[in-house]
This record gives sequence, C-alpha cells and structure tokens, in this order.
Amino acid sequence: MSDLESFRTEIRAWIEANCPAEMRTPARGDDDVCWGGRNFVFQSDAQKAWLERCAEAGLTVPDWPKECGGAGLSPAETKIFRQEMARASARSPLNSFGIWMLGPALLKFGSEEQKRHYLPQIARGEIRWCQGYSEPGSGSDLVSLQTFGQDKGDHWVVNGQKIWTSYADKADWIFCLVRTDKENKYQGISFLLFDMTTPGVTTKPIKLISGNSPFCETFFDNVVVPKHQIVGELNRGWDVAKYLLGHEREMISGMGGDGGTASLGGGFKDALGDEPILRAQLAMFDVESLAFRAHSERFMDEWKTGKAHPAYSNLMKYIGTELNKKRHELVMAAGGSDYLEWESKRSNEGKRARDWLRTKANSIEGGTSEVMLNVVAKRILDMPGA
Amino acid sequence: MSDLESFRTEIRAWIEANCPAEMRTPARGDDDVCWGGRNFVFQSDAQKAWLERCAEAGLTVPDWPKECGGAGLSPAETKIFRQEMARASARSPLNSFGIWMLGPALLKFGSEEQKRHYLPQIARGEIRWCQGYSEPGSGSDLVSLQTFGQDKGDHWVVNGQKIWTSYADKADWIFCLVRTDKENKYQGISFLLFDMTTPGVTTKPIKLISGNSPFCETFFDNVVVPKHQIVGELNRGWDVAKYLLGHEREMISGMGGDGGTASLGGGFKDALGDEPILRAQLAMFDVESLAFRAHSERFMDEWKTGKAHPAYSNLMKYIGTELNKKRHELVMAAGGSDYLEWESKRSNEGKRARDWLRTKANSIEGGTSEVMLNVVAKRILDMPGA
Amino acid sequence: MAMTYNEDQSMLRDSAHDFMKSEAPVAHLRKYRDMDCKDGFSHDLWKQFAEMGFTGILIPEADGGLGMGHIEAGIVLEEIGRNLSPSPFLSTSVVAVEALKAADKAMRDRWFPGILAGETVIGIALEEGKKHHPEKIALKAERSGNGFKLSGSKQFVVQGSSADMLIVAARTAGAAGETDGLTLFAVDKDAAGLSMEAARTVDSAMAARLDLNGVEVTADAVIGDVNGGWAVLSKMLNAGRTGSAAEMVGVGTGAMDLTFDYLKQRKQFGRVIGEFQALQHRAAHLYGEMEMARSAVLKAQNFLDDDDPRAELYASVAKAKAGLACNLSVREGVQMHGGIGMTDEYDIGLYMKRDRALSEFMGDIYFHADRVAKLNGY
Amino acid sequence: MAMTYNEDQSMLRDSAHDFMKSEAPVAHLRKYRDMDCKDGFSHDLWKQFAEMGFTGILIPEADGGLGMGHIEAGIVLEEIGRNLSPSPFLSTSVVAVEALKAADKAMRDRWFPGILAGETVIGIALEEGKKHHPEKIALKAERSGNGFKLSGSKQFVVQGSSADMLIVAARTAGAAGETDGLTLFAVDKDAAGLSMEAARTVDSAMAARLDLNGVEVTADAVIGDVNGGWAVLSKMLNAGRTGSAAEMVGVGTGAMDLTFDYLKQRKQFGRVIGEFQALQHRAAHLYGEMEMARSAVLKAQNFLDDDDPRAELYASVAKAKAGLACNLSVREGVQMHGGIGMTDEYDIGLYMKRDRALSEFMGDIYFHADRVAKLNGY
Repeated sequence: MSDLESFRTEIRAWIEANCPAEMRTPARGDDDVCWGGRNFVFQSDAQKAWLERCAEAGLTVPDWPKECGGAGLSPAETKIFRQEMARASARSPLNSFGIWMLGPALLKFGSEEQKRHYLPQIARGEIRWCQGYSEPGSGSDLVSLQTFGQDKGDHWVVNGQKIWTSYADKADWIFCLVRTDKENKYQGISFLLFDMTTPGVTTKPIKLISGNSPFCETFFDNVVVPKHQIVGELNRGWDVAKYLLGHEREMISGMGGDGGTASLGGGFKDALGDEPILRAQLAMFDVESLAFRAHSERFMDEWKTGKAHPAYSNLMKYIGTELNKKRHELVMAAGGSDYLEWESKRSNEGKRARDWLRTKANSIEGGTSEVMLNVVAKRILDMPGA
Repeated sequence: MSDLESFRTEIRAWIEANCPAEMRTPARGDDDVCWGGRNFVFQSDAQKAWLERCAEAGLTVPDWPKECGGAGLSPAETKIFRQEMARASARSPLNSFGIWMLGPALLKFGSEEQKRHYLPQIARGEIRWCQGYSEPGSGSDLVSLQTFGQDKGDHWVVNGQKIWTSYADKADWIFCLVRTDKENKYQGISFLLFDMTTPGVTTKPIKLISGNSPFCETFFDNVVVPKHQIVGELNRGWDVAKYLLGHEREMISGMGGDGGTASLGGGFKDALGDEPILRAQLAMFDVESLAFRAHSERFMDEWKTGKAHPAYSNLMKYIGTELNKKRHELVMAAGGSDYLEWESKRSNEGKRARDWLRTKANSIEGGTSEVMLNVVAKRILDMPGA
Repeated sequence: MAMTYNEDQSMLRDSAHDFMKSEAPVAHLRKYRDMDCKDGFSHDLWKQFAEMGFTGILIPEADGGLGMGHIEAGIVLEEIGRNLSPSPFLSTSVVAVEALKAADKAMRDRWFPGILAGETVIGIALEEGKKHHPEKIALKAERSGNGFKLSGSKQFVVQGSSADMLIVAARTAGAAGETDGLTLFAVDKDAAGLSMEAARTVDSAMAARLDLNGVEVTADAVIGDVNGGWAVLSKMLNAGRTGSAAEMVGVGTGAMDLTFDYLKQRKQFGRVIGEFQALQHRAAHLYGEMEMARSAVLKAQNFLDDDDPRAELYASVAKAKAGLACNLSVREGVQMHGGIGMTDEYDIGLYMKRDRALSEFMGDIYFHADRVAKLNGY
Repeated sequence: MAMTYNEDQSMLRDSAHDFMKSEAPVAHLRKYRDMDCKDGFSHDLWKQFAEMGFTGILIPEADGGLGMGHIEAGIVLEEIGRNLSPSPFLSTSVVAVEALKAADKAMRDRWFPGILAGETVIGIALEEGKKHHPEKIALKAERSGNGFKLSGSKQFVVQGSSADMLIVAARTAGAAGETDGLTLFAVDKDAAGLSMEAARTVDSAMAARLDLNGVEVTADAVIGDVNGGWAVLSKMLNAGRTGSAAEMVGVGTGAMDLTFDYLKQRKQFGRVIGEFQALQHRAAHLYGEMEMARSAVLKAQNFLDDDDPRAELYASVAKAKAGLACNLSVREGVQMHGGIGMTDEYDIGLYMKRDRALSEFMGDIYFHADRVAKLNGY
C-alpha cells in the first residue's frame, strides 16, 4: 500500500470516528452553517463537537502548516481528505472568510508574528472576519476607493465608508483596504486589520432582492488602528488585495461546476415529457455544464502545476458565474408556478426563487463579468489599448 | 368599388395580359435575372418582352413620377401593385442598383436636368450602375476614403481605388464617392457619376468564399470627370451617401423577413421527428422570424408616416442581417450532409452552401453590425461618449 | 390593419401613461407589499381604473362597456407593466371578460356591472400542474341533478383569494390531453366545498391553490357550451397570452429605461459607464429585442381584433418573444446596475421578479415556441 | 487521470505542430483544391504522416503500431485542424483502426501494415440519410452461401472514392432503429456490385455516395460479431466523435488566432480595432468557449484511454461543445475580418467551411445534446 493509500485509510477512519451523525446531513439553510466567532451560537452539540475535533486535528485548514493551526497536509493528501469528507457526506466544520481569504494572504504577506497570532485563531474559528473592499463610488473600479487612514505616528485614524461587507454585522474583525496616500492611486492603499468593536465602527445591513441581508454598509468614524495591524508594506495593499481577489474568483468560479448533480436536466426528468423545448434548453445547458466541469478540473491541474496564466482565474470566474445564473434561470423555468411561491411552507419560504435571485450577484461580486472580460482581453489575449 | 379596388382589378388584368408565362416561374439562378444595361444579353424573348412592357407602362419604377419613367403610383397603389405581382408569381422585370440606390438619391439631390437625363434611362434598364464607396483602407470608416478628384476647372481628374464595387465589371456607369477636399474629412467628399468606359477605369473581380465573384476592385488612373456629373453640392457628397446607405440598409434588412415561407421549421417538417433539439432551435428561430416579420411591417408603417427615428434603419439592418445569417446556419444544419456537397448536380453545384456563405456578408456590407450598434446606441438611445 | 396607433389609441396611451405614473407607480407596489396586503393590490386603485374606463375596455357596448379591442387593452397593460402596478386588470378585465362575452345574458348582467364599477374581481382557475398545459385539464365535473359537481384542484390562480367569482375549467367528458369534453364554470367564492390556500408570489402578487371537493353548481353556471369549453377557453388563452405579453413589453421597457438612465449617470474608471462600447452594443441589442417584442404583440392584437385565425399563431409568437426580450431586459438591467441592482432599495429587481411571474402565466417561452412549431406542422 | 499533457505528449504536440505547419499548412489545402485533386488530399503527405509515426498511433504495439491513445491521436488531429491539413487520418487511423482492433488477426495483418506505411486509405460507410442516426442503419446483408450479400446505399463516406477498403455497417437482423442486428463488413473497393459517386464537399474534401447492389462478401469480411456490430460501432463512434471534436478544437483555435492577429493590426476610425471594448469582450468570451471545448475533449480522451464507461457521455459533450465553440470562432472570425473575411484570398473562410463539414461528421451539436439528455435519463 502506497503512502497515499494508507493516508486515505487513516483519514477515512478518523472521519468515521469523529464526525457526528448529525453532521453528515446537509445543512438545513444558512442558519444551520457553522461560521464560528466570538458571538456564534452553536445550533447543536454535534456542530460544536465537530468543529472542535477538526480544529484539534488541524483539519479545518488541512493544508496550512501545523504551527499555524493546520494539519500540514500535502496537496495530494488534501485532495484525498476532501474526497473522503465528500464520501462521508460530512459537513464543512467551519465556513470562514478567514480561512478562504485572509488566511492565504497572511500566509503570503504576513509577518511571522502576525501568522502566529492570527492563523491559529482562524483555524479554531475563534474570530469571524469580514472583508472591507468596495465603496459606494468604487464598485468595479476598486482602486478609486476613498476611505482614508490618517497617519498619527503609531496609529492611523480611519474615516470612510465600505459597502458589500459580507456579514459585517456578525464579524469580529475586518480586513480592510484603506487609502494611506492620496497622491498615488495604486500604490497608496494599505491592507489593515482591525476589531469591529473599535469605537467608531458601525454597520447597517443591506436588504437584497432575495429578501436576505448577507451584506452591510460599514461606516468608519475616526477609527483608531495601531500600525502593527498592517499586512504587507505600507501603500502596497493593492498587491495583497489582488492576490486575494484571485482566490475569491477561484472560489466563485466553482459555482458553475455544480457540487451535486452532474446533469441539470436529469433532476427534472419526470417533468420534461411534455416540454420538448425546455428539454432542449436543459440539454444544451448540460453540454455547457459538463464541459465546464471538465474545464474546472483542467484549470485546477494547470493552476497547481503553474501552467495556468496568472489571470486565468478571471476567465474561470466569468464562465462559472454566468453559467450558474443560467442554471438557476432554467431551474425556475422547470419549476414553473411551484417555484414562484415566495412565502409558503410548501416552497420552503421561496427557497428556489431566493436562490435564483441570489445568483444574479455572482457576476457582480468579486469583480463583474465586464471587468473579467476586460482583464482576459488585455492580460491573456494581449489586446491593445487602455 | 373604391378607387383602390378598381386599381387592383385593373393592374391584375394588366399583369395577366402582359407577363409571359416564363416570367411567372422563379429565376433559375443569378444568370437568369434581368439586370439590363448596354451589354446585357437577354436569356429569352420573354425576359426582353417583360422588361419592355413594364418599362413602357412605367412599372419598373411604379412610384416614380411619369416624367422620370415611372407610373406615378401612390404608396397605396404601389403596395397593391407589388401584392399583385407576388400573387401572379411574376418576376421582377429589372434588377438595378440604378432603381434601388441611385434613383432615390437623384430624386432627392439631382438637378432637374440630371433627373430628366438619367432617370428614364434607369427606368428602361438601359444603363447598368455600380456603386463606388468602400476603399481598401476604409471599410466601416467610410469617410476616411482617399480616392481624390483634382480640380481642373471644368473637370476633375480622379485617381484612386475602390473595393466591393458590385458587378463593376458588368456596369456601364458608376456613382462614386470622391474626395475633393483633403482638409475636411466629412465635408470634403463629392458624389460623382461617370462612365466605366472612361479611359483610366479598370476592374478586377474578387473571388469570394462562396466561389462567386459579384464584387470587384476598381482602379482609377487619371480618370476625367466633367463637372456637371456631380450630384448635389461640391464637398457635400456625404449627405447623398448617407441618404443612400439608409436605403441600402432598408433593403438588406428585409432579408430576415423571408419573402417566401413564414416558418423555417415548416420547410423541414419531415426531417424533424428524429431531431428534437434541432426542432427546438428551429422553433426558437421561427419565433424570432415571425416577430421580425411583424416588426418589418411596423417599421414600414412608421417609416412611411414619418414616425420612425431617422436612424432606425440601422437597427433594422442589424436585426435583419443577423437573423438571416442564423437562418442559413439552421438551413445547413437541417440539410445535413446533403447540403455539404459543393460540386454536384444533385446539390445544384452546392447552391445551399454557397447561399449560406453569401449571407455572412450581410452583416458587413452596407455598414457592419458593429457600426449599426454604435449608431443605434448613440443616435437613438443617446448614449454618451465619442 | 395598421401597425401604428391611431389618434384615439395614442390618446389612450397618454392618459394610461399619466394615470399609472401618478396613481400606481412602483412606490405603490412597494407600499402594498410592505404592508403585507393580503390581496396584493389596492381596491381603491381598482375603482380608479373603473373611473378611467379601463375596466370596461373589452366589454361590449351593448353590455355597457367601451367595446374596444385588444390593442386598447394592451395599451393599459403596457403601462401597468412599466409601473409594475398591481391590479386584477389582466385576470378580470381581459381574460374573464373574454370568457363572459360567451356567456348568456343573465350571467353577463350579473358580472359585467361589477367589473365596470371596479368592484368585482374574477379569478381564473386553469392550471393543475406547475407548467401550463390547458389541454390536460382533469378536474372533474359530473352531472348532479340539474347541475354539476366539481372535484379536483387548481393552482396559480392569481388573485384567486380576492375574487368574487372563479372561472373554473373542468372536464365533463373525455380524457386529459383532449380538447373536447371541457366545460367552463362560474363558481362563487363562497361555494360549499371550495377551499383556498393563498401564497404571496415572487412578484408580491397573491396566487391561490384551490381544492374543489364536490362543489355543486347549477346548470346556469356553465359558460359557453357543455363539453365545448375549448372554444371559449381558446379565446381566453389568446387574450391572456397576448395581454400578458403586452404587460411584459411594459415591464421590459420600464426596466430598460431605468437601466439606460443609470448608464448615463453612473461613473466608473473616471467615465460614465454608458460610454463603454461593450455596454453600448448590449444596450442597442436589447433595444432591438424590445422593439421586436412590441411589434409581435401589436400584430397579435391586430389579428385578435380582426378575428383573424392567425391570432392563434401570433399570440404564441408574442408571448414567446415578449418573454425573451423582457427576460433579457431584466437580466441586463440587474447586471448593468451592478451591486445596487441587487438591493431591494432599487427598483430594477422588482422588474426581474415581475418578469418571472408573467413569464409563467399561460405558457412560458418554451411552451409557446413549441406551439409555434406545432402550428407550423413540425 | 491528469487534465494536462505529460512530457511525451508535449513533445508529440511540438513535433506535430511543426510538421503540419511546414508540410501541410493552409496553402497545402489550397494547392490540392485548386488543382481539382480527385482525392482531395496528397498521397505523399499521407506517406509523410507514416514516417512521422502518426498513422500508427492507435495501432497496438503487438500489431506493429505505437499503441498510444486518444490523447495522442487528438494531439495530431488538433494540429491537422489548426492547419486545415487534408488527410485520411481521422477516417483511417482513428475510426477504421478502432474497428480493426476488434477484427481477427488475418484482417489486422491484411490492413494494418498498409496503414502503418501510409499506403492504405479506408472509408467509413455509415450514414444512410442526411443526418447522423447510426441506430437506423437499414442497408441489408443477407446470408448467401458461406458469406453475405449486401444491398443498399450509403452517403457522406469521406474519402470513400480514394479508399482501398470500406467498412460498411449493415443490418443482418432486426429492424431500423434497433442496435441489435448490425454487422460490420470490410468491403474491397473493387467488389462487384459496388458503385460510387464522389462529390467535392464545402471543405474541399471528397465524399462519396455508395450503391451496393448485391455485393458478395465472404464470412471473413465480418469485423467483430455477426449481429453484434453495435459494440464495435460504438467504439468507432466514440473515437470518431472525440477525434473530430479534437480536430474542431484545432480549427476553432486556428481561426481564433488568425482573428486575434487581425484585431491587433487592422485600423479603422484611427484605432487598431482590437482596442474597441465590444470586440475585446467578444474575443475574451470566444477564448473562454474554445478553452472549455478543449477541456471537454481532453476529458473524453482521458475516459476513452481509461476504458471508462463515461467516455460515452463525454464523447457527446466533447463533440457538442467543440461544435459550439468552433462554430462561434469561425463566425466571429469572418465577421471581425469584415469584407476581406468574405474573400477566397483570406484563409478565415476556409476555416468556416471545415467547421461546417466536421460539424456534421458523426452527429452535430443537436444530435449530441440530445444524446447527453438521453444518457442522463431525460
């Protein structure tokens, strides 16, 4: 038995032994997901136990170094771990912007001290993070941001406003882009971390068309941020942000791939006998969806081996999110008037319709499709012009 | 009986009496169409007689004034005439760029003398015209044309090169855009008419991807053009050209409307039992095609009553040509391997494939789809910017 | 047949335009949504519709109505769509009136005055599954004494819970899938054995699911002929499909206008975003699609008003094309608005929701494309 | 299974790339087209293919070939597509070899050496109608003495008139529409009763229509099992579909590269047209489509090489997606080239023609989308 095969046996046994039965059923909704943090209320003992056991074993962040709270797994081992988690239908122990976004940035740009301080907290789900990037006047044009940190010697005083800060009303800390030099557009931004309970920080949820409020407006009124809470160099926060956006795009681009069913049409097979044109639309969609699944696989193989163009995640984000929007348009069509219900038990309070509306943000958040296409044209295809 | 009804009876009888049986069958191909002109060889006595009888009655150009060779019909009468021609399956007596393009421009911009001189010749099919607009370096950007007419007192000496001159090798005269002022981009172009046998004019056919050569390159080497052969004012030829392009766009936009069958899918019904997805594509196309048919009707009604936006023909051209390309893609799909044949009697020497390839020019000639969209965005939708 | 409005129609458009803009703009929809109104519309507004003469547009002059046609009804529907005005106009004044025109004088006299006065609301109980398949109606109506006894269920009955009367399509003979053997009944809202469950739909309207458990009606309740309901139902469907298509032209145009305004204001990268050529081309394309939809709808209305059999085909062309264009308009609208397009505070998302609901009403794009194919023999 | 090329595969790609570019570029196609070549390809080039080892890529090592897989065959096909190189590679070295692998040793020994040497050409006689429907094969093969007598007709037999042998799919039992009862036969080009009519196709290849009028073959001519031809035919189809999809990735990429180069050179309105954002967005979208097609094809090749049953599904995904992407590429290519794209002098039109012919080969986009649906149970 190869090392990897014995690792598989081992990890399978560990999941078997440690994952509570309740954590092997799908989450019943957004409220049923473990986000961790200072104020998090566990939904069950099983949820708490599963997080604690995984954190103990470093398996909330399996590929991070052990000293940072991870399990130090190799890429091949990490892949096996994820396969075994899927095989056991085990829930993710912890959803976390700290793991998905800040962690990778800290691993690359953080000081040794920062890594030792923040990463284990993230791995254990003790601090819930949010991201402060967009501002009302700077959506796609992120570098035009205006939130300003005035230099006061050993600290900055931050004033300004962010928008689209995911779960800011529930987060403990924020990683935030702040202008620290008004003269220099790109090289005048710094990447700061600070506590959301710092005086002067307020948040206001934004109600979306889906009826949910996962995002906030966040206001900074003379917020004091100590100088040691900067990640990377002064005024070079844009490098950190770009690196992070790449990660975010990879994540979002995965959406079109469809974690569950391979075939969208296959999920509605009983209804399609009388719907020849809808069937045709689903068939054409399934061609795209299955092609994208193969494409995501190729991208991951190329990305890992360094063969992918550095800007390729922009293309993945564009394709994946557009496909996901299309998928949900077809789901709504297949569901007909059943899926129009918005407030009824039968429709689980309009879950399908709300999910469909939620997907419309896919091609806006983390860089609009238009910006993605600009980047692909210029950086990958080398098209001329501004 | 109303006047229009009695006109219908009358014109129906006239067609009945004058249209030879042979001219009530579809033309067998491009060679079988009457283009007129000094060198035209009639394919049959019937073809000649039909042209002569129509010309005599002014019915090659039914809505032109009688003194210009027309029949002086009102718009309503003209519509009835065309309906009755279609009803009798009567061929057009004369295909002519003189009728379709130059004529309307002369009626609007020509001097009385020019109208009296040229229009009756056009109506009788005595002079075949071609159009000299595009140049190798100026496709969509027409006003950048370089062909130059040097002022020599009572004449110009023209030097330069045109491209995409339809049937220039068969035409007797050309209507041609010539720069007469190098300083002024828009207001430095004149609209000149001259004989293709003038010394210094040469033509060279361009072979297309369809295998046919309906277009030429046309070269001018010190071509002498008398001053009275200008249409409209000196340096204001762009006004004439724009007016003419509007007409051309109307003509080309009619293509998507489909003169014959209303339904594309209906023409392939026997083949579609085993092709559910192709059937769906045809059904979706037929929705577009039938909608466009209604749309063309509305456009004509609005155009005639002056309600249409002056730039609306650009939109019609865009929609009609894109739809026609789509139509022929589907025809090729429905015809399968039968329609792939290119050189065989069975396929009429690849007629379907050649027709399909020909349609690819629809969205390029007479203004590309891209230029049409620019114009619609700026002139109709009032979008900002250059 | 002219494909442009005549003077009277242009005047009607102007007055409907001004009326909806001032009396029932998007803010009106928000108000009734946010007060969690159980009707999903304002009875006062419905009365105002009557005062404007809208409710009787399709009611014959002999019955006290205006005796106008589907072009005129469509003019009102387009303005309703543009403003997302919530009202029973489509169900009651278009579809139900089209059915009641085929009813006897007693029934017409019973219902038309209330509609004319803006006091009566009628629901259309047609669908039995999640997708539209009228020929598959299976709800059973059995002879019972002098009348009939109805058993079965219906869904997607828009404003059903606010209705005074429900037009129920039932099977009196034949099997699901056959167009023969259907009969239409006027069923009172208070009929014994009739139960309803209403749910708010994505567009903030209310739609009901009906259960008919041996509901007894007299022979007078039949609209049109017993077993010959398909003839009346076809007319209702043509009117409802063309009418909802007209409303969608309004929804799509309203969304488009919002979006184009936004393109001319919003700045990114130091430029107004409407300057970006890629957005300009998409805007121009969208405009063309909406224009085509408008033409297809007008053609269908013309054919309906002329009693031309091609109305059948063009009602489907209109519903499919309006569905395609309106859907494009709301999708482009949300995308071009960017982040704020996702917020409940901005109106564009409300247009997307209305598009979705109208799209399902009496057959979606795909149903009607299939119908176009079938009517063309393939 | 890796979705990237290994080192050997990368080397093969480089050598196939250089070979086609120097020995069989688009100018080579033009030359054979303009000389009105009755084969539609160069026999000398076919010998060169053999010298490069291409012709034996899929032939097992035990039979003297290279024993490589569909990824490697696809690498060659992609370069063929990129250069529009005319050759019998797809029919002979991919589809026919896949069939002959199932034949007995005598037949393999008869045909493999000629293929390995670039001397033999084999035609695939499959289609009986204008669209691809292999299960509908009706050409009759009746028992006759020790062998069979074949009667019927075939069409779209690419390079059929240049072939030394034709693999004919015939029905020995059952009825059209059934997959059971099919048998494959190796029929000599000179067989009595076999007549052929060849016509040039839009892509300048030659395709034949065959008439078999009581063609007698011995029992030795059967490839695989009598009545069990579907098993071998399925393998041929998977190989041919995936192979033609790989060629289309080459065609689409070649057209795209031409077009992108043109966008960077052509000036209009005082700017290089590649600066226009609307064209940039369309270019980026096209690039994404071609990339997805490439991935789908690689996945299908991987499954084929692994003998994974999912090859069946992914061969259809690959052919459909490659068809969509390649078609978009040639349409955008001609449009973005503008007027000169319509001229025979420029190459882009030749890419459009090849796309059309490959699209029909062994099932078009719509056939395969339908198959994806059926394989997923709807």
